[in-house]
Amino acid sequence: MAVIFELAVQGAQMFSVLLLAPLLIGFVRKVKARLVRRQGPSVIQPYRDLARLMRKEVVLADNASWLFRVTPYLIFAATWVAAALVPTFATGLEFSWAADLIVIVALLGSARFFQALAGMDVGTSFGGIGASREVMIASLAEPAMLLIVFSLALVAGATQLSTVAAFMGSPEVGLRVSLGMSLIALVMVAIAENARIPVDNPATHLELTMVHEAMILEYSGRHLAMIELASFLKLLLYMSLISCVFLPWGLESAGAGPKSLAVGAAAYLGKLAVLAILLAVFETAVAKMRVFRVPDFLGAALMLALLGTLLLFVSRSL
Amino acid sequence: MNGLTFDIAHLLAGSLVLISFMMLYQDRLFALINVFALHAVVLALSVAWQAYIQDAHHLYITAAIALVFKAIVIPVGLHRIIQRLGIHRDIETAVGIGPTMLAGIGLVTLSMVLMLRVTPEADPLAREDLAFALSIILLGLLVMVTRRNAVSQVVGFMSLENGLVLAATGAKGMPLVVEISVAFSILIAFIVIGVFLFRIRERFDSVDIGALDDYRGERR
Amino acid sequence: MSTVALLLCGPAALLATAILAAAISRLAAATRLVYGAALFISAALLATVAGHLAGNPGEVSAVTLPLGLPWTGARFRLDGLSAFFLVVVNLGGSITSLYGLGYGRHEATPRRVLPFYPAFLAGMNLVVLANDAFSFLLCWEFMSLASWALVMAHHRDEANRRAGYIYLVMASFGTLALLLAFGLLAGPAGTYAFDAMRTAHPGPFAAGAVLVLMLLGAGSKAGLVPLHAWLPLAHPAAPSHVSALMSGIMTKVAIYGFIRVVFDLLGEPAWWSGVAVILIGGVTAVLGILHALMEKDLKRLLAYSTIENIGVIFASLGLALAFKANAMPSAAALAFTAALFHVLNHSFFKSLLFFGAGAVLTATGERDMEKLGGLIHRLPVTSFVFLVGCVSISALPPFNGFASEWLVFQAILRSPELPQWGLKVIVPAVGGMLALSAALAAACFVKAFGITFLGRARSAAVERAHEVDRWSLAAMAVLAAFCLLAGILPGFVIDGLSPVALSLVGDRMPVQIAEPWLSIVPIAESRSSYNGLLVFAFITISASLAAFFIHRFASHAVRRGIAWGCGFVDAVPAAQYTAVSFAQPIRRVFGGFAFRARETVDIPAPGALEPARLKVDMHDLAWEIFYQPITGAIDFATERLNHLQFLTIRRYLTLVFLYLVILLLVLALWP
Amino acid sequence: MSAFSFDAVAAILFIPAAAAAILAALPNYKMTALVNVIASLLTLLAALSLFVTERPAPGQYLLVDDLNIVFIVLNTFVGFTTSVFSASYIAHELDTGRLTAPNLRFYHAMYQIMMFGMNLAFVSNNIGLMWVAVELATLTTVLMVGIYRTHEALEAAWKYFILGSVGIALALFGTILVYMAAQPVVGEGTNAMVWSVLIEKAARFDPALLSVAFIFLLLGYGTKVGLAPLHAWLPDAHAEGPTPISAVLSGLLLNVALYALLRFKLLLAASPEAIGPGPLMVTMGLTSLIFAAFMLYRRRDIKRLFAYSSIEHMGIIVFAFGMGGPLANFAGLLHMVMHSLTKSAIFFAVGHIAQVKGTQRISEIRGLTESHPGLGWALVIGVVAIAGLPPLGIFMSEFLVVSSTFARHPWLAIPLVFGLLIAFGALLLRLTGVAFGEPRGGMAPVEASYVPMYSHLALVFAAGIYLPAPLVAWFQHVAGILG
Repeated sequence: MAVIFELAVQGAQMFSVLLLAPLLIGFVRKVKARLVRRQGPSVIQPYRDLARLMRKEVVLADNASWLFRVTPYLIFAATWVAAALVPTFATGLEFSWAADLIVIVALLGSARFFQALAGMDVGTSFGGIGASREVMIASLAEPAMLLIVFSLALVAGATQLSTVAAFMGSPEVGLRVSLGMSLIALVMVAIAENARIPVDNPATHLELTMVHEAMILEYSGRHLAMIELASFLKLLLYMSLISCVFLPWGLESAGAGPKSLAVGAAAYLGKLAVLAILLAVFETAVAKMRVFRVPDFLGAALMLALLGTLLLFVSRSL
Repeated sequence: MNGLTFDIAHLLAGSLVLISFMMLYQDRLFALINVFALHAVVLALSVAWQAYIQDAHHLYITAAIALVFKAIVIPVGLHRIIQRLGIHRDIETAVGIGPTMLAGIGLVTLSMVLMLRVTPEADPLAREDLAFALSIILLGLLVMVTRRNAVSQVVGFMSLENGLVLAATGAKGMPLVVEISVAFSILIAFIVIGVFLFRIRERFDSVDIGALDDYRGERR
Repeated sequence: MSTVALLLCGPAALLATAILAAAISRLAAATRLVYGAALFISAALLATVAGHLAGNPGEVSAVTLPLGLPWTGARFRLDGLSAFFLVVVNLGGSITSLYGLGYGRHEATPRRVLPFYPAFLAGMNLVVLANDAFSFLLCWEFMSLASWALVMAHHRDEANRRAGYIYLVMASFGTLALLLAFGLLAGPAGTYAFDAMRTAHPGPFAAGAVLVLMLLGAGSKAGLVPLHAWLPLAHPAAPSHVSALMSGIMTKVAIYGFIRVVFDLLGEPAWWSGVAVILIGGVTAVLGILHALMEKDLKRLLAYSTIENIGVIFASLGLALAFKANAMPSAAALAFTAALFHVLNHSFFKSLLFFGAGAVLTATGERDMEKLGGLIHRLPVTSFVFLVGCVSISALPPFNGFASEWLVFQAILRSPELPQWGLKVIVPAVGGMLALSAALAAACFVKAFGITFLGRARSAAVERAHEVDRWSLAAMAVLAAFCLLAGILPGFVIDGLSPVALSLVGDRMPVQIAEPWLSIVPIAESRSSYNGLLVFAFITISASLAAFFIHRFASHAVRRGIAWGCGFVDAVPAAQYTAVSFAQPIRRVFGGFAFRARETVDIPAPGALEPARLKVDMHDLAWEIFYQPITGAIDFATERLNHLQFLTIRRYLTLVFLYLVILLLVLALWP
Repeated sequence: MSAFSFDAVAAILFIPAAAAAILAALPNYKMTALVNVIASLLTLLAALSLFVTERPAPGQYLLVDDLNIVFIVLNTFVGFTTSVFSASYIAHELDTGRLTAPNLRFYHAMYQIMMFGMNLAFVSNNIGLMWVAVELATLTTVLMVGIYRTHEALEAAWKYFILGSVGIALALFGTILVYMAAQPVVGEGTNAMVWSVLIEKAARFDPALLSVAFIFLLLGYGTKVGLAPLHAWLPDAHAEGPTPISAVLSGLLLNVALYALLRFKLLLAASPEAIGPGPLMVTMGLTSLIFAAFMLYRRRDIKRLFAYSSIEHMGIIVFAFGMGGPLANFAGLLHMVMHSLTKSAIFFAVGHIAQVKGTQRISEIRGLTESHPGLGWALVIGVVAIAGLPPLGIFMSEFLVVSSTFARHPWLAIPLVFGLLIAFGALLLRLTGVAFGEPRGGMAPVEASYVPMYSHLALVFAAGIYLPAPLVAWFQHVAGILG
């Protein structure tokens, strides 16, 4: 009985993230639009876009290979699994132990790997640009991410997200400079990974500075839909990651009753909303930077993360 | 052994050293050869003396060889070679006379020091003779390395070998002395003939000269 | 007949095969015969070891033959460590021989390959079994010699000759270093048997010296920076299946030597030894992969990435040393197991990738990626398995590369418990370096696969290419399967490694097979866990779910058209992104300090017709800092000394004379 | 029994002497090569019979003991194989007209005299006699080096002659000094030159005299060994003489001089206050090793290259004996035997190469493994062996020398290893050029048997893998004698 219930909770999370992701994007876009005094499309516009893409035919370049056609599903699957393993409204889900934070990062890594390959498949210059820049960004973002994981593991003594979240929720954490640094670093990494301003601009084409869009330039129809959905999921994933690690309030263990789970869900939605608004504000406030400033940006994240780790030794005198 | 015999042996050996110094001093070939002839004569005397005091009669042969072969035949031969090669005018020291003499003195002292470390209960005559022989050998080598001309190198070598003979005869009852002196005379004859045949002034050109210019092709 | 004696028959048979091969190498059937024999023998050896492990893994069997050093005899011994490396060697050996059955037929001069190939295999087997210093070094150098002969197989190419030369010089440098190390371990009495060395513990200074010498000796063979210079020259120079052996297996044998001496013979390590090894490992990993990223020769790229993986392994071994020195056996076991696991994994995917490179070479005759591209259409199977290899080596789940690197990171996460501040601070930094190298590896293999197999064909050679023979494909498929299996069922491997860890660091990782759902839990489930099987299952399920959903409810329509590319149409395939241009952003970021890279753009005056040029000059710092000064010094010395060949007789006499006088002076001044 | 065994020793000396006389007299020069081979074979058999027969008591002039029997057998064996090689080599020289029939008779006679001299040097129990024998061997080789009568050959011979004679003189003076040191103790007369007598009473000799004596002997015989800086004659003599002579020079004559040195080292070691021979030998060994290693790089003549490598190896051997101790001495003996075999094999190969390619210039020989596989691979094996790589014999000796040295005096092992590495680099560089790459030079097949060459290499290979127990016991015993 309990097992079935937990499986149900796990399933609920899997599909809720799938459903929530476009909504989150729609919300962010809406907020951004309002911030610049535009009406903006409705919040559910992303669903409409996806549906329309699904209906459209796929236009494939002549020399697109099988890899090009498989990749969208792989990207989607990897991202979805990763997103499903991050605690959103409840910790200790049935399968949460199948992967810890490092695995989740690596899953996103595989998604990126195939995306970069797909970008190079057709053999246009844009694909190459996108791919080469993407891997460059990733090569800096991933170490930063790992160092963040490292300092979290130092504090919580685990890389298992449920444990980390539970620990961060517990009172003995207190306020720590190093944790603040890790938070900033994590935010920077999240921005880079999700191709948001100032690293990349999700809403542009025909710009020599574009990264993510350049890679998926050749995609259309359902393939594009898959990739878009994957990127939505990714944003959701990072937000839930931040919220479950740094704002772990209201998280319940999966064993708890439906009522407390409902509370957890509400709390989760609240956090998402807050983060979405912050993101929107930030994106409207700053300008996109040159591609070759990005390394400095991420280098700063890397340094912050390392600094956080070392500070931790001092503060803990481990 | 009584003092007189000892003194005579000592005198002869010492005068050999002196004559070696005279060789160092010469810078003309003819003069050098003449001095060498003198050297050989004195050697013959000293060998004979040794033969007398050790009454080892075979040593007289050695003395005779020294006298006939080294003091007469070789010098004459060398004279002719020099005339053939037409090098009798050469000033042929590689190092100046002065430094050479200084080096010679240094060498003699060195050999003295070395031999005085020998425990005194060894036969004193042998000891003295050894000291002189060693210095004669070293001086002979010095002549060889400070002279440009093959002929004078030969002379140096022969004086070196005189030192050997002196030592050998000084060693009481040493076997094979005669054989050795004969062997050496033959050796020297070979050298002289070699000089004569190959018209050797100083040296041939070396063979591997081409390798002097390095070849970058095989550099790593 | 003891197990080890049984195992020794294998190398003997291989050597016999080598001699036979030398005799019959003119025959047409020779290729098939030799590789078949090698395959059979390696498989037999593998089976024997497997049987031994299945039966009684802990059991040690030794034998002494009346060969080698007279009073020591040639001693051979089979224990957990050597058994594991025997598995690595013979698994690689048998699969390589399988590949060779097909690939060998394209060999232009089989007479220069066939005799040495079995000898090389035999050498590696014997090194792993040797149990005294003399036999060890003899087999070690024999291995180098055989591989040198294989590198010289295509000797008409000047570059190969140079590679072979540098390789053998570096190899004998390493051997001499090992020789000195063993000299210290053996002591003045000259007890060269490993058993004796094990019991006699050297003093701290001697132990330090031995460690340094081992880093020089084994490190030069494994390719640690800065001793790596020969590796990217020699490995690609050999025929591809030999490159696979050298990169995938021989470097592992070098690591075996390091482990055998430092963990087994040397006794208790000092904590700073851990620091040294960890740092060198981290630097090696990063520099190796950066070099790989800058390469455009496929096989050299692979060779450089070998250097990176060696770095990862050494860093992990260094961690194990540090933990061992601080009496933290469980953590040491974790790091040590991670290292061995990565050894196994690297032997899988590096062999796979070199096989792929070999297939490309046979299909197109090209190693230069700038002349390849679009091969995915021509070589469907090869490209698929190569892709598997790329994913595995890039440490992406659910493949095996990720499993072992994950374990390494878990080991790094235990470093805060170390008492020494130096380690506390260094290990996280090195962890960052390893993460960096992993990410760069992903970048590197995106480039390798993307430029070689994707995009449009860059040369006519590609147009003519067609899929390679079945043997090669079979070999590559087997390796790809291993990569996946080791990735989704890591628990079995880890448990298989536990006896080794137990015998060398005094503890083992918790039993993994017992875990629910076959997930791996290094310390505790609440702390960290990973389940490759589930991740793999989830990805496949959700991917197929999505596919099913789409094909059920969405449109199926597909229209082929010319590439969109924002309306720009690249006229010629040459206009595609090249390997060099792909690496440019990363070169921009790291090139400055890693290679002193300088980019100069000269743009012609407006209206001028000649193209603008981007010129990049990079320097291999290891080469410039370490090797060129040495060769320069040797040149200088030879230059000076060479004059002594051309003196006159008088001058030579002067030498003799002076020497005599000096000696006499010494005597005169003698007390 | 003892009568026969004495015959064995006598035979070793008599056969070459007689053969020399016959060869000198033999009118038909075609026969000479054959006679030469047969004589060498007989000598070898006589030497081997020394193992089975009991040895004569040490006499005033002759002595057979554990130390020299090794040398004798090695000497006669290499002498035999070289004579076989020389037969084919000389035939070719006749065809090309570099040598004439009278030359040939002279050459073979000289060959046997040289063998006689070397054997005499080994069996002599009298330091004076030993000196005479060594010089005899030297002078004969001088004549053979000059046999081609070319400008270079004559110069080489002359250089050899002059430096050799000075060496002779120095060695003689050393011998005289030893006699003088012995004479007060042993008494006048021949006894004071009998080695087996000297070694017993050496403890009571005058140490200062002995020290001076050793210095002269070291320089005198060291000149023959070819230790730097006394080596000057060696490279040219090897390069310009006929190749069989180069083989004999490197493989045997150097050993003869070395053997003499060893005898006197023992004598000196027996007298405690005298100067220790060890440090001197170690210094000279290291000097020669490192010097020769550097000299290897710029060589253009292939025979001169390997001549320098002989200097290098003599350095290693002298170093090993200088280190002393059971391990190092064992290594030294082994190294000496292995070097003789390997180096002579290499010179056989080089001889064939020079004949087919018509040149000795390294730069004009390329791709041998392709144009002449048998020859090329033999050269590769030989160089690999001489460079001290396994699984060949020299690896074992170098292993022992280096490891034992490093355990005892680490700071001595560093320059040793350095020199080894430098030399290896040079040899391999030249080998890569000569054996690999586009074939260049003459392509004509070799019409000569590879048997001597490959038999040597086979022996070296076998020794690297497996040393028979009796041989080991023997070497260990001798190493013990050498202290």
